[in-house]
This record gives sequence, structure tokens and C-alpha cells, in this order.
Amino acid sequence: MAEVTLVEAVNLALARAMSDDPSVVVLGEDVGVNGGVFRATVGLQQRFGPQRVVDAPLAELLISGLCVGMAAQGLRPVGEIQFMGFIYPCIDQLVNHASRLRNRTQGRLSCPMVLRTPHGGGIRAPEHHSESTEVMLAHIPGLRVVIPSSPERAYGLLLAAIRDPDPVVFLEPTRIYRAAKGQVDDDGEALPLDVAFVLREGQDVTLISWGAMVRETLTAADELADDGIRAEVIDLATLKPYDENTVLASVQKTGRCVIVHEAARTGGFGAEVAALIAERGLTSLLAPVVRVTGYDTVMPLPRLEQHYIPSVSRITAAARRVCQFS
Amino acid sequence: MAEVTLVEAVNLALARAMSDDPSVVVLGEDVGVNGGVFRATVGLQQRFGPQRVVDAPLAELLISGLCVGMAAQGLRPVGEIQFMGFIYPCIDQLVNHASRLRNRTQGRLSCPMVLRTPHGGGIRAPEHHSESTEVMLAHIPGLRVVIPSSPERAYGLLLAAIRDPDPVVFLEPTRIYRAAKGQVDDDGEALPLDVAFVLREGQDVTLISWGAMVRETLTAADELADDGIRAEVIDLATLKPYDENTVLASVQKTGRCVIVHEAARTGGFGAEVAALIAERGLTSLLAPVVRVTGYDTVMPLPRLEQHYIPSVSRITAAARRVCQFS
Amino acid sequence: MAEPAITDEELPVIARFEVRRRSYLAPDGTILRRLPQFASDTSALLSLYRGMVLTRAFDTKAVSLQRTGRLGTYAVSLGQEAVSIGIASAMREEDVLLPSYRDNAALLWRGVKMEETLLYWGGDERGNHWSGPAHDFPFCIPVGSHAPHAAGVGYAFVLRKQPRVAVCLFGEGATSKGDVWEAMNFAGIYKLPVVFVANNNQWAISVPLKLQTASETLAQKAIAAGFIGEQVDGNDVIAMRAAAEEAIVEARAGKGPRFIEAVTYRLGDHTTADDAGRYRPPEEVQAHWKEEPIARLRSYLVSQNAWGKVEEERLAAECQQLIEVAIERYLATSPRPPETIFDHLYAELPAAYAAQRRELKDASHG
Amino acid sequence: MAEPAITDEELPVIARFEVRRRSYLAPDGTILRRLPQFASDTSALLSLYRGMVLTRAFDTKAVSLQRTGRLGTYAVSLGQEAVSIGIASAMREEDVLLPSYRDNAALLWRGVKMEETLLYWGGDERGNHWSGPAHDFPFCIPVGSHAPHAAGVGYAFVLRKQPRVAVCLFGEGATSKGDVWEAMNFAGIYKLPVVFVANNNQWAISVPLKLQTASETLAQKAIAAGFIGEQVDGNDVIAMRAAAEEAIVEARAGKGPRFIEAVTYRLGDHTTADDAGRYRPPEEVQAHWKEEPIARLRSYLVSQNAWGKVEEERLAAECQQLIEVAIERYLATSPRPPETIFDHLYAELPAAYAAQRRELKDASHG
Ligand SMILES: Cc1ncc(C[n+]2csc(CCOP(=O)(O)OP(=O)(O)O)c2C)c(N)n1
Ligand SMILES: Cc1ncc(C[n+]2csc(CCOP(=O)(O)OP(=O)(O)O)c2C)c(N)n1
Ligand SMILES: [Mg+2]
Ligand SMILES: [Mg+2]
Repeated sequence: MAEVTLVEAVNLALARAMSDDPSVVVLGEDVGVNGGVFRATVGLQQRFGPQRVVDAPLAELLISGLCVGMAAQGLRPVGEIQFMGFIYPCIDQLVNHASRLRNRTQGRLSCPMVLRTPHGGGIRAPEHHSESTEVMLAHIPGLRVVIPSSPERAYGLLLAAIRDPDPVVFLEPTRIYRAAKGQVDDDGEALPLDVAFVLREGQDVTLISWGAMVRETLTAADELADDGIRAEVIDLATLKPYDENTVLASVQKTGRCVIVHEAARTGGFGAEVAALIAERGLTSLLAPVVRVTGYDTVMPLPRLEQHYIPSVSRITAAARRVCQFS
Repeated sequence: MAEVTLVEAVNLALARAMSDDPSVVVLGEDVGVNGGVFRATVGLQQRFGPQRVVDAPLAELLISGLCVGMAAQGLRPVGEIQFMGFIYPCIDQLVNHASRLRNRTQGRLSCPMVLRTPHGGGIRAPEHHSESTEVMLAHIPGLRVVIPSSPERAYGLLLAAIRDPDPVVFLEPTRIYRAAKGQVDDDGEALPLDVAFVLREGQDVTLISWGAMVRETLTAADELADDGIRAEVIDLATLKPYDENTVLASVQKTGRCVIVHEAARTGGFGAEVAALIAERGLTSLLAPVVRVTGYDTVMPLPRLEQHYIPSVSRITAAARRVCQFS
Repeated sequence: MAEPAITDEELPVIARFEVRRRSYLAPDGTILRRLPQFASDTSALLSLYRGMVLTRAFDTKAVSLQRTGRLGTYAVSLGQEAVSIGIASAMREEDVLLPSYRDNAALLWRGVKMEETLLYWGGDERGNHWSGPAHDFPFCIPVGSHAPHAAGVGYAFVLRKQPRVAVCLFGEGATSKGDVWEAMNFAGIYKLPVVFVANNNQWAISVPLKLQTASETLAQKAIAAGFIGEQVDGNDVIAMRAAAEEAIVEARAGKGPRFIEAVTYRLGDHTTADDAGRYRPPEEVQAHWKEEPIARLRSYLVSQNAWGKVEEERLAAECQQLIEVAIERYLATSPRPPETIFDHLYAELPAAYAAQRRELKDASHG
Repeated sequence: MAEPAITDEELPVIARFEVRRRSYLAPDGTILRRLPQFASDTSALLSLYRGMVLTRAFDTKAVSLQRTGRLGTYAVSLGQEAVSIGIASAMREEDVLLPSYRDNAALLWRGVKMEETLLYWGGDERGNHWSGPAHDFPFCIPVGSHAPHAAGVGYAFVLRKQPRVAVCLFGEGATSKGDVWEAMNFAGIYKLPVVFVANNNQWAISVPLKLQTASETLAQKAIAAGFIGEQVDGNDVIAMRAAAEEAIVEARAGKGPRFIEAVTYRLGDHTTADDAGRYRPPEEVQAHWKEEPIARLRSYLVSQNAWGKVEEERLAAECQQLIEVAIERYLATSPRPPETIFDHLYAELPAAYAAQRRELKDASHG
């Protein structure tokens, strides 16, 4: 058991998957000699060769389309999109092909591919390097969308994603690539792809989040505890499909819920979770479901990005509000 | 005042906008000599010439990107994407440029463009011709997303969209392109871009929908009326930004709400509306907020598409359920 | 601003390129140049002829099914039969075909049953779960979006050291899509065994070639990706087969990708949903009837005393017979249960959607 | 499968293409061929020289600001100064520049203030609300995605019958993007006044040219779009300016688009976030230092007795002075109020978002 960062856990999972299964291929811009701009693929090309670790030309549509073709042929491609702001050219391939190949051919062909990309802001990067548009993908039938919030979950969920017989978009929280450290046992154990993680149990209010925001959410839970508010913290982790039961069970217990995400508010995935509760958890609700999210603005450039990303104090304030509600 | 179909109303609005403003340019595949595969642009090229009504090469990314460049130069481009299933290559341009040019340059440049596309299924068309992924666009800060449900609103909202100083995605409900008829006075009067339309007042339950589904929703309201259930029917019409106040006011009155849309359920725009109610209308709720939507599957090919699209009976059943709830 | 001191012509040339054109039969069926070897085998030519005739007969029936409300939107290959047939005839079973919506002929040649093709265009996904090669791709409807798949398939062959080739078919309109461009560029870099074929039928629905691109030929587009593009008379099935054979043999031998521009003409409407009369003059269509591939090959076969009235009638009857049986089978196929739309969404339906499936089942059976 | 009966060589050639290369100064500053007219005006050459020197000095300071945490990620043009400067110097004020993130030099030449450039790369959108031409585009960060904008701008010029030209700059990596392809193809169809310039600095972060494309030159990619592509020695600012002048003059005259491949080399890291030592040998970089554009033009100017040690020192001092003033102004600019992130989202903030703006205002001032 070594203590590793989240990005190192990603690297461990990739190396493990590649050595376990010769059909796993990694492709993307700068994933080879350079080992990825975040070092997620470091060492892989040296170890598995340039045929299995491919430095793709500068074309995101191509990267996703190549994955579809390779996957239909039985390979297990793991494509990397350098930043989520550059994933949009892949959406046509994801929506019109990757997510549909199995259904379109009624099982004759399938698309076991993974598309990895850094998610979210907070690293003072240039424009387009801090996107969190996960809901655009989580709306697509036939896709899976996964986002870990710790090295352990990054390792186990990425292995599961690569082994899954269907297309998975794997979002990696850039802000905690290195900030998040944890013990990871490189034992090849995968985690389930549709179970949410209850990171902290509590009776008074349910805090639901995913990705990098899980950290601020946990900090908020600590602060709330100081005031005697016992918050339950859920890391949704898999957004498509997502674990409705864990959410409903928690809200049934606490009767109060705050959803936290970095993405813009309107039509964000938090809306889906709130809608679920309004539909199937209403009777247990003791207070309005509150969303603490990024604003409905473009993610500002570094000088102001910290004002855009939900802060611990915004989360605690919201939690206090719903707890005081009656 | 002539009785026209919805697609004829679109054509009227385009012609009016082009004759009012020489900077309006229409471009898309087959929009010229052919007048558009749905005849929405019929007659425009003869009247305004091939320079202002441009038959674009087969490249959707290009069409949206050209619009950005033209708009930045002060033209008012109206691009057509032949079917919503082919709009995905435009998402990069919409998210990374159209919606951001004004903010990126702090007002120095702007992007007054409109991207029109047929929306939804029910016309027994081939795969990809029946998409309703409006939420992917309604999540994007800086964009406007509009979808009419009648000839009058198609005319007034499209004029407003073309005159608006910011980018607008204008979705046209294919299923009622010809089925929807109405009196349209070609007087150049635009409709507001962020006001929902209360099509029918009622005390017992609020039915919220948009696009083609508004028709089934109105039919459902009729059937419910026969059983003495007085349904209020709201056509949201503008999804981004949307009219939160009209929604909240109605739910405050009825205490019950059913949201109807054709798009897949998970993370659809119905989730946003339900979340709004769970957040700011909870205290007035007498029953769970129910979503009647397309299933979380790929839109099936014609033989089964009618089973995918929400039926009147699914809507009435949901409305009865929430009305009986206590 | 000052005019440049020297003219282009004085600058040294650092690269030169050529585009060649392949054709063997003149529109009247006479021979333009020595025929490729396979053409000396009359039975080979007869099977190409049969494939084209069957295709046209099938298309005709499909259209009447659509007109009578028993089939969905359908795209005939009228006048372009030589493209799909010529290409398919040069492929091996283990090669992978990536067809566009207009390539019914290529799939029929490769073993897809006519009733399966009808089932798909009749609006039933099961039509793609066909008797043809299990590894072939389904019809691609988003124009050009399957080109990157072809590159991915070709890459898999290289990685696994398999002597197989991916063949991607699309229309000239597709060459305007970045998808095709990105795929060709990648295939060039890794010398992938991929053959890209553009069916240049002059029209993309109502958009004529001159509004699609300014390049004199489509073949030259391959120059941008660093490999060979050839223009072929797409109404000459012998030329199509010869070009395909050469490209596929080279690709299989590891010599890299090829691009084939098949110059032909769309004699029919774009699809049953289109009315070409709106945008092109009948004279233009008439003129092109003189070049169509079936009459052309027939003239040649007749001139070789390999074909005549009797054979023609026998073939026509045989085709009608096959097609009618297929149509009966198609019409006899009842729709699948609605809830099955969930069954191939994922390898295993996630628990989250089980309730929706139940709801649909009850709704549709209740 | 039978080998084809005839070889390619026997097929008739239907189209021929050439790519030419432009260069005037050898790496040592000696003349290779008669110089373009503008070069007879020494002051013109001196201003090009000054532009390149100022750029390099500015880049150096920008990097040290970044290293000391006072600037965000920054991309220097070290070794490629001749590209941006040569192109910008051939443009008119009313022409529209569509730059990539590496074209600071072109914008400075066109009137953007150094403090504005710093403000943008310092993470403040106000840097794009600049003193340069109001119609120029901001830096494009999604590679190649501004090429369609250039075509749209060019189309607007044609529609309004304005004698203006759109100039789009990007790197060689961008030529792999479908965006660039689709834009070039469209510009070709409508003979738009657009000049596409690829700064071929041999590297796309860690990806070398040979993994980016198999085409021997980038210039030949224009053949696919039906217009002229020229390769230029991108380390020869005289060649860059001459090529740009010719292309812009032609475009302005309605003769259609041009593509310029500027062959140069990225002597520095990709950006301050990159460490090129990871993926390329120092020897390669060393070798290319012998060809860099500033020393080259200086050698020529010195050989013409138009430049010397004194002038060099005076220029260096002048640049330092200008840059320091700019840096002071930049560092003195305090961030804008957080809630202003709502103020240029739409022409007028929709009522739906007013509450969010208020919340942010209170949160950040409370
Ligand atoms: C990406 C995309 N855009 C638009 C369409 C609608 N559409 C279907 S076929 C077609 C024209 C295709 O022309 P071409 O590529 O020449 O093929 P052809 O139909 O002539 O065989 C268009 C615009 C589509 N199917 N896909
Ligand atoms: C669409 C897109 N994908 C990826 C990136 C990340 N990225 C920034 S610069 C770069 C390399 C660009 O290389 P090139 O086009 O040659 O320009 P250069 O940086 O060499 O000037 C990459 C991959 C990006 N900015 N945009
Ligand atoms: Mg065509
Ligand atoms: Mg480069």
C-alpha cells in the first residue's frame, strides 16, 4: 500500500489495465514520450510501446472516432482529451456512435471505450482549461459518466471503466490531481460503476457532490459538525447511471439536502438529483433542496475563478439555511 | 391575417427579417434553390439572392463557425442545421465561441447569430432525425435557447431571436411543422425571449411543457377537464433563460406539477424545472413533482418511436396521480 | 502595398503531385485500354453485372414499398450501382466495410439479406443484426462520421498484425466534413490499411459539386494527407473493381491508405423524401443516362457474345423472384416488443433503468 | 486477388500540382535571390527588426513574471518572431487578424498594448478589450477553431464589397483539425479574401511534425481546397513579409484565399507549463539556433552597414524601458469586482440571473 496522488492512481490503473489486457490501447495528445500534460500516462509508452500508447495528432473528434472504430474491432481504447474544454468535438461521436453502436446493431457490435479528461477549474489555467460540463454527457442514453474524488476511487473506478463493455466518459478532477493523496493498493480490484459512496454519515442534512467539490463539501461538513450539525456526505461518483437509492435513503433519513457542484447551475446535474428528490423523496423533505453551484456564467479567467467555484462558506451557509428551515 | 403552418410561419419570419435588415444572412445545407428539406427557407434565395441565402457545403461545424465570424463582423447570420442529430459538431463553436465572444472581449465583439434546427421525432424519419437534446444547449451560459409550439410563437420568437444581440439556438418542433396551424399577422412584431406562455389557466395542477409536446399536453388538459381536473398549461418556450416566475406562480396556485418533455429523462431540462420548484416552490407543493418524458434510451427507429414519445395517456395518468396524492 | 519583386514562377518547386484517372469501358461499352486481368474471366464480369441488375431491381421495389407506406425513407443507388458493387467485389470476407446509407448494394453483395435491409429501412434496428459479415459496420447516416471509425479499425488490424483492410464509403459531400479529413490524415501517418471511397455522384441532395468544393478533383484531397488519390470512372464497374483491387492489395501489403474518387451521377432523387425536380434540370439527368453503368457493361458483354436477350430475361425473372420472397419475409416480420428498446442499450441494463422498462412494458401491453 | 493489369503509370494524368518555397536570406544573412521591393527601404527592414527584438525581450520578461507567480501560463514565440511580425507588417489596419495564443507579436505590432497582453495572460478578460484594432479577434485557444471564423469574416467582406482581408494564424498541429479543413474548403468555394498561415514550428507540445501528418509539406494541404499553398522560410522575415504581401494583395483583389506554411522552429518550451527537455534532445534545439530570424536579419543589416553595436544597444535599452513601463501598469491593475463576471455575458443580463449576480456581490464584498 503506497500513498499516491489521484493522478498517480490514474497512472497505476492504466498500467495495470494495459498489463492485464493486451487489447487496451491508450491514445491522445502528448500521452506518449511526454507522459501526458498532467503526467497521467507517464512511463506507459516506455513500458508498452508506441503502438499501444499513441501520440495522436491534434484532433479530438478523431481521437473519439478512432476509439469507436477500435472498440468495434474488440480493442479497449482509452482516449485522453487534454482538457474538458476540448471535448466538445467528441460529442458527435459520443452521442451518435459510441453510445449507440450496441443498440443500433442489436448487440452485433459494441463499443467498450473510455474517454478520459481533466475536469473542473481552480488551477489558474487559461480559458477552456477549467470546464465542468458533465451534465451534457450524463444526459446521453447508452453512455456511462464517472468522476472520482480520491486516489482510491480513481484507481478502482478507472479499472472498472476500462473493463466495462460499454462506453464510459471518465472525468478527472484537475484541482485535486495532486492535492488528493491516499493509500492505493495496486491489486487490480475495480469498484462498482453505479454505486454512490457515503463518505460520512450524519443525521441532520445530506450533502451530495462529486469530483473536486467533494473536498470542499467534506470541509464544510467538518465546520458544520463544530456547530453540532451532523452532515451526511455522499460522493455520487457515477453520474450516468447514478445511484438513486443511496440518495433517496439518505434524504429519507435527514429530510434535508444540499447539492454541490462546480458546473453552471441551470440544467446542471444537480438539477437531476433535486428532481429525483422532488419526485420520489418529497414526503421525507423537511426543507427545500438547495443547489450550491457555479454561477450561470462562463468560468472566469484565473483572477476571478475562485469567486466562481463554490466555496466552503457557501456550502455551510446553505446547509445551515436548510437546517434552520421549518 | 392568414392561417399558416408552423414551418410557414418560420419562413415568414425569415423573409421579414431579411427584408427589414440587409445584414441578415441565411446559410445551411439545401436552404437555397431547394428551399430547405422542410421548405422553411423556400423562396428566400429567389428573393434575396444567393449571397444572402447560402447553400453551405456539408459541414455543420463550419456552418456554426461561419456564423460566429459573420456575427463578429456585424452580420446577423441565421444558420440552419438540417436535423438536430447533426448539431453536435456545432457544440464546440457554440460553447467555446458563440456564447463567449462578448464576455471574452468584455463587449468589444459580440455574436448576434441564430442557429435553427428541427427538433424532436414522430415523423417516421431515419435515425438521428428525431433528436431532442435541448438541455445540452440550455446548460450553456451566454446562449439563448428557444422553442416555439405554434405558428404565432414561431413567428414572433424567431424574429426576436434574429434581432437579439446574442447567440440563440432556435429549435423547431418537426412533428408539428405542418400539423400546427394558426393565424399569423406578418406585422414584424417580435415576442419576448424570456417569458413563458400560459396557454390555459387552471387551479388543480400545472402542466409544463415545450415544443411539440405542448400539443399532447393540451389534449391531456382537455381530457382531464372532462373529469373535472382543471389543469393549467404552460409552454415554457424559452429554455435559456427561462421564466422561473411564471412557473413558481402557477405551482403556488395549484400546488401540483407535471413536467412533460420528449427528451430522455435523466438530466433533461425537466429536471431543472423540478429542481427550481423543489428549491423555491416547495412550501406550496401538495404532491411530488412528476416528470413525463422520453425514456433513458436512444430514440428508437420509426417502428417503435411512438412508444418512446410521451403519450396523452401517460400525461393524464401522471396528472391524476399527483391530483389524487395527499 | 508594394507588389512582390519576384513572381511565383521564379520560386523553386519543392514538391510535385499528379492525379490520374482510370477507365476501361467507354459509355457505349467499347474498350478504351487493355482490360485488367480479372476481366478476362467472363463469369467474373457476369457476376458484377448480376449484382448491379439485382441492386436496381431491389431499389425499384423498395421505392414502391415506400410509396405505399410500407417502408421508411430510402436512398436508391440508381446510376451508381458500379461503385458499391465494384468495391465490394474486391473485398475479402474478413475485410471490414463501413458503408453510407446509399451502399445497400455493397452489403447485399457481402451477404446481408434483402429482407434485413428492408427491415432496417422499415424502421427496425434488427435489420442491422444481419447475416452479412458480423464485423461490418451498419449504414452510417451522419455524413462522413464513420471515416474515423475506419481509421480505428485499420489501426486495430495493424496492431494485431492482421492482413485485413477497412473500406469506407461516402459521398462527395462527405469530403467537406472535417471528420473525413482528420481520418485521412491519421491513416496517412500510420500507413493504415484503409481505402476511402468517395461516390462522387455530383449532388449532395440539392447542393452541386461546385458548391461543395473548389478542388478540380476529389482525388487530389488525398495529397493533403500524404497518400495517393485516384479518380475512377464510377460508371465503369471494371474500372471500379480494378481500382478497388489495386488499393486493397496495396493496403493489405502494408503500403498504406488510398483514396478513390468514383465519378458517377445520381440519376434518381436523393431519397424517397426528396424531389430533385426542384433543383436540377431534367436535361442534365437525361444526358447522364447515356453513361450509366448497367447498359455500359451489357453492351460490352453483348459485344463479347457473353450476353443476350434470353439471359437478360432470365436474370430479370430471377431477381424479381428473389426480391418478392424477401419482401414477403420482411412484411411478415412483426415489430419487436416496445420494452426491448432497453435491451441493447448496455450489455446489462443498469438497475436505474429497470423501472422505466417495466413502465413501458405495462403501458404498451396494458 | 489478381494484380491489376496496368500500372498507375499507364493511366492518364488529369491534374498536376506544384508547391514552391520562398526564401531570400540564408541563415548567415547572405542573399539567396533578388529581394522584394519593400526590402530596398532600409527603414522598413529596421522596423521589422525592431518588432522581432521587442517581441523577444517582451517574451523574456513575461516568462520571468510567470516564474515569480505574477502571470499565468504564457507561450513565447522564441525563434518564430518572423512569422507574426512578417504577417502583421503586411496587413492594413482595416484587415482582420485572427491570432492563436502564440501570436502576441502580431497583436503588439497592430497596436495592442503590452500591458493589455499581460493583463489577459495574467487572467483578466479586460486584456482583450484592447487598444488594438477593435475588429481583430482575441487569442484563440481551442486550436484551429478560429479558422471557420476567418471564413465568416471573409464572407462578410465579400457581401459588403469591402476590400479587406482576414488573416488567420495557427500552428502546424492545427492543420490536423477538421475545423481548419472545413474553413479552407469553404474559402476556396467562394474565393474569400482569407489568408491562412500555419506557423510550422515542428512541434505541437511534444508531438513532432511526422506524427502530425504524412504530407511532405503543409503547403500542399491547400491543393485539397483548390487554392495555392506556398512554403516559406519562416526564419526569414523578408520572405514572410513578401509572402504575406503577395497573398494579401491577391486576396484583396478578389483572387481568393492563400495558404502560407511558415517553416520555423520552436526554440523554447511550448508554454511556461511545459518542459521540452522531456521529449526533445538539446542538440536539436541547438542546431536550430543557427537559423533563428533575429540574428539572420541583423547579419544582413550589418552587412549593409545599416546596423551596428551602438544601434543594438540603443534598441535593447529602448525595449527594456517600454516593457518595464508596461509591466508597472499591468501590476498596478487591480482585479475587477467579482460580480462583473455577469456583465458581458449578454448585452443585457436576463432577469433570471440578477439574483445570482447579487449573491456573488454580497458574498465577495461581505
Ligand atoms: C452530418 C450530416 N449532415 C446532414 C445530413 C443530411 N443529409 C443526408 S444525405 C445528405 C447529402 C449527402 O451528400 P453526399 O455526401 O454527396 O452523398 P450522397 O447522398 O450524394 O450519396 C445530407 C445533407 C446528414 N445525414 N449528416
Ligand atoms: C482543440 C485543442 N486541443 C488541445 C489543446 C491543448 N494544446 C494547446 S497548444 C497545443 C499544441 C498546438 O500545436 P501547434 O498547433 O503546432 O501550435 P504551437 O503551439 O506549436 O504554436 C495543444 C495540444 C488546445 N488548446 N486546443
Ligand atoms: Mg453526392
Ligand atoms: Mg507547432
